[in-house]
Amino acid sequence: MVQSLKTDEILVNMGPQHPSTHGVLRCLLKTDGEWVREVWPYIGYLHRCKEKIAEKVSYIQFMPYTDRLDYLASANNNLGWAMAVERLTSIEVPERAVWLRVLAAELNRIASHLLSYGTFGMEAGAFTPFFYGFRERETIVSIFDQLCGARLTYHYARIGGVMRDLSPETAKAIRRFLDEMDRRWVEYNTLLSDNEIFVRRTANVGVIPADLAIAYGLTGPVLRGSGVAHDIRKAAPYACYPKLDFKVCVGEGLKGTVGDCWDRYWVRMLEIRESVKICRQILDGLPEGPYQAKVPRILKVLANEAYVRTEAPRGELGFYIISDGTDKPWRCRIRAPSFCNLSILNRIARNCLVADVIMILGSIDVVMGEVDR
Amino acid sequence: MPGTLTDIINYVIQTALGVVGLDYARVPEMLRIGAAMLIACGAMLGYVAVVALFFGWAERRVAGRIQARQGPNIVGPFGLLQLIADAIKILVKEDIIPQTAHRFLFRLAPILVFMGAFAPFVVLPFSETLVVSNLSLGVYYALSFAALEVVGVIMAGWASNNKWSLYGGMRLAAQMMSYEIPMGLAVLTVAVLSGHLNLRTIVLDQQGYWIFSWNVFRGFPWAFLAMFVFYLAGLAGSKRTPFDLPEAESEIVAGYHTEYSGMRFVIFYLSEYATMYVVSALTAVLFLGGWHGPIPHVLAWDGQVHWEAGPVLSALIGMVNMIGKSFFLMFVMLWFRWTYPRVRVDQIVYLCMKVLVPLGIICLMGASAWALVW
Amino acid sequence: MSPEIVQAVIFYFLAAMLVVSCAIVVFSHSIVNACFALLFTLLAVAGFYALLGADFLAVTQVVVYVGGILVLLLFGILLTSPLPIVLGVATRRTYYLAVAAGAAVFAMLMIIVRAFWAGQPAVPEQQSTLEALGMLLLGKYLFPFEFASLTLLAALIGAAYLVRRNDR
Amino acid sequence: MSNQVSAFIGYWKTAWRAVVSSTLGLGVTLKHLFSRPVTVEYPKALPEVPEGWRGWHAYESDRCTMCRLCEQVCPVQCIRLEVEGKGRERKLVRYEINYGLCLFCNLCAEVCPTACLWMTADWDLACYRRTDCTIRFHETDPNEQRQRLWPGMKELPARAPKKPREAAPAEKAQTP
Repeated sequence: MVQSLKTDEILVNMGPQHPSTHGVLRCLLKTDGEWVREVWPYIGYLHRCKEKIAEKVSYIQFMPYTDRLDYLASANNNLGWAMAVERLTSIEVPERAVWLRVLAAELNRIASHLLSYGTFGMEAGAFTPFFYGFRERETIVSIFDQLCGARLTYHYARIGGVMRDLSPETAKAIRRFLDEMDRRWVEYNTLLSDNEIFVRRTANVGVIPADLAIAYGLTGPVLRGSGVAHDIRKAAPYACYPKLDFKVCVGEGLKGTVGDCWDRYWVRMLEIRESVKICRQILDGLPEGPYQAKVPRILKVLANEAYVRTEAPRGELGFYIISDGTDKPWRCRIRAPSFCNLSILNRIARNCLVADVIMILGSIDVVMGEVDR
Repeated sequence: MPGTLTDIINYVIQTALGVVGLDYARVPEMLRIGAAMLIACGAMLGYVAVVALFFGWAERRVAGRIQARQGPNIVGPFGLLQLIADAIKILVKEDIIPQTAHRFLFRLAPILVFMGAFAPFVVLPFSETLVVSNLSLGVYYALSFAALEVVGVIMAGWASNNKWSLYGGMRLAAQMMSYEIPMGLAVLTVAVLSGHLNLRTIVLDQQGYWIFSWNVFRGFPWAFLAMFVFYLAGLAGSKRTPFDLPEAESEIVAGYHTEYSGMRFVIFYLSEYATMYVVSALTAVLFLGGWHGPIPHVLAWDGQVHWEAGPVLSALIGMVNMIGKSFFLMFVMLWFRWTYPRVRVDQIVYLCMKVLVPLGIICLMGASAWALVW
Repeated sequence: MSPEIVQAVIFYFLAAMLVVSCAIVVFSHSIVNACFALLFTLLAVAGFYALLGADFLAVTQVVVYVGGILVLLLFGILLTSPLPIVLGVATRRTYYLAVAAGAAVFAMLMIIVRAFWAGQPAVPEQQSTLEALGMLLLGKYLFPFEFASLTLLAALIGAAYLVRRNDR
Repeated sequence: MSNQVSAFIGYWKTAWRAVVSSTLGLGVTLKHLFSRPVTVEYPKALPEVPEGWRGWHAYESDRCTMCRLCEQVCPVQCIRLEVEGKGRERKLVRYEINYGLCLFCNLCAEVCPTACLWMTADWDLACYRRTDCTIRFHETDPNEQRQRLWPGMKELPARAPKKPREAAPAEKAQTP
């Protein structure tokens, strides 16, 4: 105690109620003036026992719960869960349904990255990108309105298919949106990505070297920002991704070091463009056919286990289900990308400024619904 | 012709008393001066309040339109009465002093900050005649009271007994202390060019052909650069984006006024807009010709301004010019705010020490050379 | 009510402010409180300058002492320790010494005032000292002025050198 | 020495980039300042929701067979069904949905064999008390119930109960 009096380091609580901790993350900062010596993230403020709930509800019933994991990318979570259950039960999914699911997932990836763009700008102190990002996200959300009737918790995929077919009007709306997105993307970069203040705030900040990123099990844009071209969509292709032409975007250190905040941000921006490309291909090559396989009302599953990993906007989303032969999972484990990505915060947010901690946290882009589950 | 606002007020009082039938000369001198002081002070306070309220509205309106939103538009025409609604709301809000705060200093801090922000209004000229006090030290006086604001903010940060507030206070102190240097250098550039510190003389000096007699163009390029130095330093001094670190919402919650609510918060809010106005008005006075508008100069093409309209109308035209220029510069501040991200705490010092100070020194040297040559 | 009376009122107001705030600076147990009280001391001194017609000095007092030195003091105090430092209680001996020193300074000031400014009006004519000051600084006293500024520059460079990191 | 030269050049490059990028950014915001806002004023302009919106339920008790599938499939057990009698004499005495719990997942509507329960495009679901979240579909016209809870929102367009979709999608899918 006496020794601690002599130091000039103070402990500051950032969160759980703080404007830029993405919900209810609590970070304990050990600061020396403006310098942050160490950051300890404390999680659990949004814990809702998702994995335990999975043991109490049936496979079909758990689908809407997955919406609420990473609530900014519900369609991706739905896709992962549906694929996991289908692998467990060996249900054949119609081709059209697979493509529709991927369409939803990619649209949702754009929406999620747009939100990330906005909040990251806001954390850097620029308010306007937030509203621009939300404006385009709103268009996607309206498309989801037509597609599945919900704006946030889509619950679009179903075991064995999707909930509703894509109507021609919706397809037209999506095309319109994709064209607009191309224009807006340039505007975003003029406003934020290329802004020298923003570049200075993010370049060379919170650098994650590739080996460290792999060692911490980071995935998604956070990993790719460090220059590792690892994307589940390419590395272990699933759904209709093998038939689609897209690129894995990696950070190249355009403005600073490879793996800094700007690279992670830029990977997301590039992925928006790639997802736009994917969506166009899907709309062009959408196969005809049914959108829902015949699935019994009550799924009886043999005692078995399955692990399915998909590329959610924030990284590798894994569902590991163990079944004991009933209609409910015996155990479900969710590998949430945000949770794993958050683990590196303590390592890289050392000896930086308070403002940098915010940027690092923003560039990791965690969603607490997924971290706490 | 009356020299200052005080004289004008005296004149008005005299006329008013004359109408009633009282002899102004029989009123004791100190009473007359006191009354004039009070009225001038009240007028300035009212002006500050109006400016703050108007820009409180404009800020949100501009933000709304820039961000593809509506902005306030329900209460009154264009939402203009929103301010009144907000003022009423904030006045009836509970005034909270945290239990662990230092109660006396917590109460004192907003007053000091407002004093610092309000003091420069004494020397800001609105037209040739409309100025409260025509101090020969003009600019120097206007800039000196930023110091009071610094102390007030540190006091607020410390008295709140909140770590984020303390951060905000320290950030502002570091920022304002360093930005006084480039600001001073930019002012010196003008002082060298015109040979005065008195704001009225500086403006009178810029009289001439069209806009080319304004300091920005007259001292080209030095005064032109100095204007940017002054304006940027002023932005930092009035804690506006991109230099809004002391109240950086995403980093330190609300900085030094995190714990303030109700009326005390309004005082901080008022001081921010007052400082913004001071910076804008000083920029207009020092570089953009003050109350000289471009149009009268065109009409009087012989290099001399002819106020044929008489003192009252000329004062009005000057006021319109001056307020228009200041408001435009304030609008630019809003525009900046809704465009730029915030700089980091080390970058703000970098920008000051490695960009603005050298630039200011270059401007000063260049202007000195200009002054020697001509 | 004549201007002299008003000036006297302002003088006594400033004097009271000065004495009270000085007392707080000296007797306060919290160093931060002492620092903030110092603000009023310095402002009162600036007020005296203004009252004496030394407008440039008054403004400079605010800029240098309030904006510079006081903020530096606050910086030092707030950044170096997370807790307010409790000052040691003075002993009887220090009181005697302080009173003696105060009396000596007072006596000295009285002698100076009586010897040099006897018979001059307490309040000179109100006019700007700016030009006169500039003429003196850049004319008669140019060498001391430049010497002082060079000394300060040297001190500045020395300070910058001292705090420079060793690794460069 | 070359280090210092490159640092010097870099300084000016950065300054130039800063000036250019800042100006371009100002251009973007200026363009938006004079363009039309994309938002609408909510109470004046109601959002258009598409067909098939997953809003508040509609329920047609005449066609209900009281099979309780909706109750079973609900992940949060927000549907409460009470039936009296047996066999053909069965009578529905209670059909409640607690919207405080409802996930709006559409599973109940999808599972309904007679399509007597479906989700409407009614999205204004606010109420003042927690007990008001529970809507009793057996009691009275649910539309009226909502109007009672929300007297201030009478100008909301009253949506006539739509014709139910011909069949639940799951069954429709059987015919490719």
